[in-house]
Amino acid sequence: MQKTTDQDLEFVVHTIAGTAVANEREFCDLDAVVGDGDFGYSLARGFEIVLADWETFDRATPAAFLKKVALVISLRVGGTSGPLWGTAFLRAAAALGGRTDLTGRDAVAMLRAAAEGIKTRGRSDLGDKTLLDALIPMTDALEQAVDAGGPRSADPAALARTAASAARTAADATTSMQALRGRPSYTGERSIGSPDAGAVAVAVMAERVADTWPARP
Amino acid sequence: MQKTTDQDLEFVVHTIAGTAVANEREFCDLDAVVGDGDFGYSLARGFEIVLADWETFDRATPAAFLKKVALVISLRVGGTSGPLWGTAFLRAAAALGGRTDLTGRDAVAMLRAAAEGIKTRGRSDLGDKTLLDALIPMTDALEQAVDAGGPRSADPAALARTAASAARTAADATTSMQALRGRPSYTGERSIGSPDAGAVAVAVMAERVADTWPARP
Amino acid sequence: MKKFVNDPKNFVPEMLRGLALANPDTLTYEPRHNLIMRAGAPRPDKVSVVQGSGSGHEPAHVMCVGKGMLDAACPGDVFSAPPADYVYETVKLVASPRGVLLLVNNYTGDRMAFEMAEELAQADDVEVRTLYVDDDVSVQDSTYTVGRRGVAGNFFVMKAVGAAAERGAGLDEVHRIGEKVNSVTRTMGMALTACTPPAKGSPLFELPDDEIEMGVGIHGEPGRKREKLQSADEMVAELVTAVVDDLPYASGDGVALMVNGLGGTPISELYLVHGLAHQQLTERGIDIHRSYVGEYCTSLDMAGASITLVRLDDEIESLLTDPAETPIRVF
Amino acid sequence: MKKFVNDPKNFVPEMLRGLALANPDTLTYEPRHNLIMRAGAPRPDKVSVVQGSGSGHEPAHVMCVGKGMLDAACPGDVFSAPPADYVYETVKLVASPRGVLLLVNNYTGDRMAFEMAEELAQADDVEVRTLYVDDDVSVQDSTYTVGRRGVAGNFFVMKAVGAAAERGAGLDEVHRIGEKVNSVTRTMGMALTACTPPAKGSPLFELPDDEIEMGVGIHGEPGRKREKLQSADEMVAELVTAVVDDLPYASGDGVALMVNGLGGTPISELYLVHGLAHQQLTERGIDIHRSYVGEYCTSLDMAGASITLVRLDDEIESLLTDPAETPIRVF
Ligand SMILES: Nc1ncnc2c1ncn2[C@@H]1O[C@H](COP(=O)(O)OP(=O)(O)O)[C@@H](O)[C@H]1O
Ligand SMILES: Nc1ncnc2c1ncn2[C@@H]1O[C@H](COP(=O)(O)OP(=O)(O)O)[C@@H](O)[C@H]1O
Ligand SMILES: [Mg+2]
Ligand SMILES: [Mg+2]
Ligand SMILES: [Mg+2]
Ligand SMILES: [Mg+2]
Repeated sequence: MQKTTDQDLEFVVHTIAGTAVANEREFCDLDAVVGDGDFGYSLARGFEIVLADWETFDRATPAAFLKKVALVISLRVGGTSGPLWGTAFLRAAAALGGRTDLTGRDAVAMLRAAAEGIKTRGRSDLGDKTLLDALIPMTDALEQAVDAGGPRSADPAALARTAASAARTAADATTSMQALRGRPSYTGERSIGSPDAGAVAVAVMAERVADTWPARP
Repeated sequence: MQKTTDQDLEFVVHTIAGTAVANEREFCDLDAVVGDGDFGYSLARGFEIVLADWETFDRATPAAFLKKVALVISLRVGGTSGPLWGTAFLRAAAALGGRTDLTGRDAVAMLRAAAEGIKTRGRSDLGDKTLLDALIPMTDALEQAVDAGGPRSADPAALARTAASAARTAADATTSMQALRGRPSYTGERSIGSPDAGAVAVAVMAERVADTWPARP
Repeated sequence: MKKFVNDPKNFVPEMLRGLALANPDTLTYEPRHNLIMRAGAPRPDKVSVVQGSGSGHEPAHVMCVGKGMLDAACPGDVFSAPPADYVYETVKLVASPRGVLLLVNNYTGDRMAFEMAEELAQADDVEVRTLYVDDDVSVQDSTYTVGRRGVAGNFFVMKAVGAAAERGAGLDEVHRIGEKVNSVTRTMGMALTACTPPAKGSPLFELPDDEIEMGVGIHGEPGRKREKLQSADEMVAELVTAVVDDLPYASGDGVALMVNGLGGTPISELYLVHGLAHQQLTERGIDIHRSYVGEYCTSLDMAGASITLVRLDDEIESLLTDPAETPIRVF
Repeated sequence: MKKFVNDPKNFVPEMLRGLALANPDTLTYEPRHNLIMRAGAPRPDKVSVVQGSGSGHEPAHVMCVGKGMLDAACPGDVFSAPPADYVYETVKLVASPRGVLLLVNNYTGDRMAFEMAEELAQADDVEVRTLYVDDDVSVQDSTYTVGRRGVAGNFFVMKAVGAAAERGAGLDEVHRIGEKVNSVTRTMGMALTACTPPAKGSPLFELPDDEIEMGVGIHGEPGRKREKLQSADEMVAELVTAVVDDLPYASGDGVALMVNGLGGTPISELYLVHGLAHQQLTERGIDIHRSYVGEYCTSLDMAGASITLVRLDDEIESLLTDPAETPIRVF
């Protein structure tokens, strides 16, 4: 199994941050349908700081790096997203421990830990119509592909594409769900008929990672 | 010269009152262009009371009758219109003195006195873009027709039509004027381009009198 | 029309009834003449202060009745001066042996109603004086109009006059103070949207999404000119400049600064405007002693704001500092 | 977007700066963490009371800082819970030896930020307790959500808790009072229009001219259901019924009644609503001891209103009656 380098981890985090900043309005509009329209704004303000502070982050280990990112997000981002995304990055960091040479399995472990962290912080689970409904199916698909072995499992670009496709399908599928957590849940059945903003954001970020993987530095 | 009876005076006042009530919205809309949109409302609320109290008014003389109408309007109608229209009716009453058999000349005298009263109360004059700019030309036209003698001057229906036409022409002509008094004057040159609400009301009332004269009781 | 309203003809009486029910110990509502009185008025030891005007400017003036402010307010219908009769009845009800001061915003309709009422009351031997408020700087050329309008600056006249009356000043003195405050008070307003009178049921004018009305009064009429929507900084600069240049207010002047909301603008924006105005005035060397931010004199649900300055001296400042208790300011 | 705004990202800081400039003697603004503090806080002899939440609800909560109310408010951006860091810094700044009470409206984001801050502060040996306000009756089924939302009823919790702290009560006692007030407070709101967050620049949803949103919170989201616009009488009846049936409030209960404007509805309409609500409650035998009419907790420029009831006992009524001085209530 080919190893991903820390460079790849940095690339993924940088892409997530850039995507959040670039899609501020789209993510706000998604949140405006049955939420309060600030999701894109909150994410963008946080990941803006991540990008601004990028060069200053501790890079002793991948985990140390992720922890710094997590701290910026969880302490400096408002709304529900700050604590949730901050926790996600923090748990991903913890899942790595001291390891430096990261593999596809590490990616799965990080995503799994992130999802578990969000579940705990948000008192939420799969099926509540949140970003978990994109994050968990995406992680499942990635894990399957990694476990399957074979040439595709060894190609990070192919793995990224697999993850992105799964995330998109799952995010689209949130449209027919009723929100049981977060602000949209206050509208009851009216939350059915539009996708969850957080889930779509996960899909857009995963797609961006897959799209730009071949051209990464 | 044929005499108009008190019945005719009552008919004219009743028609004015009825027209004010029936055109509440139109008169408000006219006032909304560069004013505050309450002209029709104020007039309607006052003339509504005039109609409701109609049977109770003193009818000892035409002047006494007009005075009662004036009192209701000037004390019970708000806005600029209450004092202005109240004064107009009061001055019209005063112009009649104790006379009972009214002529075309009396009509002219009443309208003239009403206009003078409005000028004094409102510190306004012809050319200020107010109801005076319909009332005074209408009075002039009526006076000319009455003075001219001949068969038309002896026919009250024809006189009413003459007055109505003059009022309409004059009211339409206020469109190109700039308001120098009343609320529209605060907008300066922007008052040019729409007719004065008060002037149009005078025209509409005069037209209604002319239209229904033949069928009056 | 998106409003809380039953029959629009009952809009004002229903509002006044709600106001009286909310303040049972301090206010009385007299439905026959549409008036709100301070409980216990008139007091024989105190000049009574009355303000009337059209409705739609709330909290002005019915919600300014109370200790240290008005003894009564006689509102007309929305944007319509009260009938003279109502003013006359109000004056009779609050007639104090020390006299009655009538505060009137300078509009033709209001002037006429109050003049008629004053004549009627004087015939009854009530001592009455009338004071006209005309703080609006947007009406430039007074030879072509009935003069300047009274707008949000009337708050300061009410407050100073109310405090003086509460302290026991006589009618002449109270009148002098009112004239003085009015003479050093200037206001300029602007609208982001039109307002909707309940009886009309639709906005008084159409304003595109990127345009504003500069130089508006408080009756929902269009302003002096229509302009493009700009940044808060730029719009505030236009208001501040119009006010400052008018009196003019000069470097070294101590002032009260009011940022008044016209009804539809939230208080968050008003405080933002206040911060910008404060900075611009400070840069001009004008010293802000007191700030007033909120809704003082509105145009129904119009979005927009006005800026008022009062040049302070010790007497005015002390009167503004006196306590007052009104429905909008009591816990 | 028709608003007074410069760069939308600076909307909240510019508002806070304007607020502090308007109240130089009583408030301090700490730009680094976006917080408004009472001058002189913390007082060693007094529990400090802090409320945080998203912005856009003004006067809640930054304009409720002052004597007898809050010692500090830490607002987030518009409709966004403050970052945990800001809450933590606020707690440190007002840490009194008698402890700190955190008031939080019950939303996921706010809960999480305050939980994190509480943990951090406790690690610093600051005595902290947290109280969640959840008065909104429109959120019916709490098993499917994080529970009820905190809306305008939070005013009464702030007021009672602030008065108790001012009187010198200890942290447990202040917390007990807050819990009690919250347990007898219920609110129901409705929107006539959507609101426009400065950063979004357009209304959060489209509402046709003849429709309303019933059961809205304070973040501009759609409500529980969309209904046809009705007369004020009918809409007030729907709000009153939802509130009364929930606790429920019974004939003979003495209550405080609040009619809260959501930002775009003028106070004239709020008093009209108050009159109707007062009558409907009186017909049910409910006794209104105190009335609160105005803007207490808004959704930016949303037109609409909420109705809140608090069931009073002697303790609560006495605390509500205590004086308080905040930016919005001082002359
Ligand atoms: N309890 C929760 N658990 C997991 N995810 C949640 C939870 N609540 C909200 N979310 C996610 O967060 C997104 C909204 O984020 P944001 O707009 O920052 O929150 P808010 O404005 O409601 O505070 C939702 O679309 C959803 O994906
Ligand atoms: N000073 C004045 N003299 C004569 N007529 C006037 C004067 N001011 C206003 N008007 C007339 O009154 C009309 C407006 O009446 P109304 O709406 O009741 O007044 P407002 O709302 O301005 O108090 C104007 O269209 C004009 O015809
Ligand atoms: Mg949101
Ligand atoms: Mg008018
Ligand atoms: Mg008017
Ligand atoms: Mg939010």
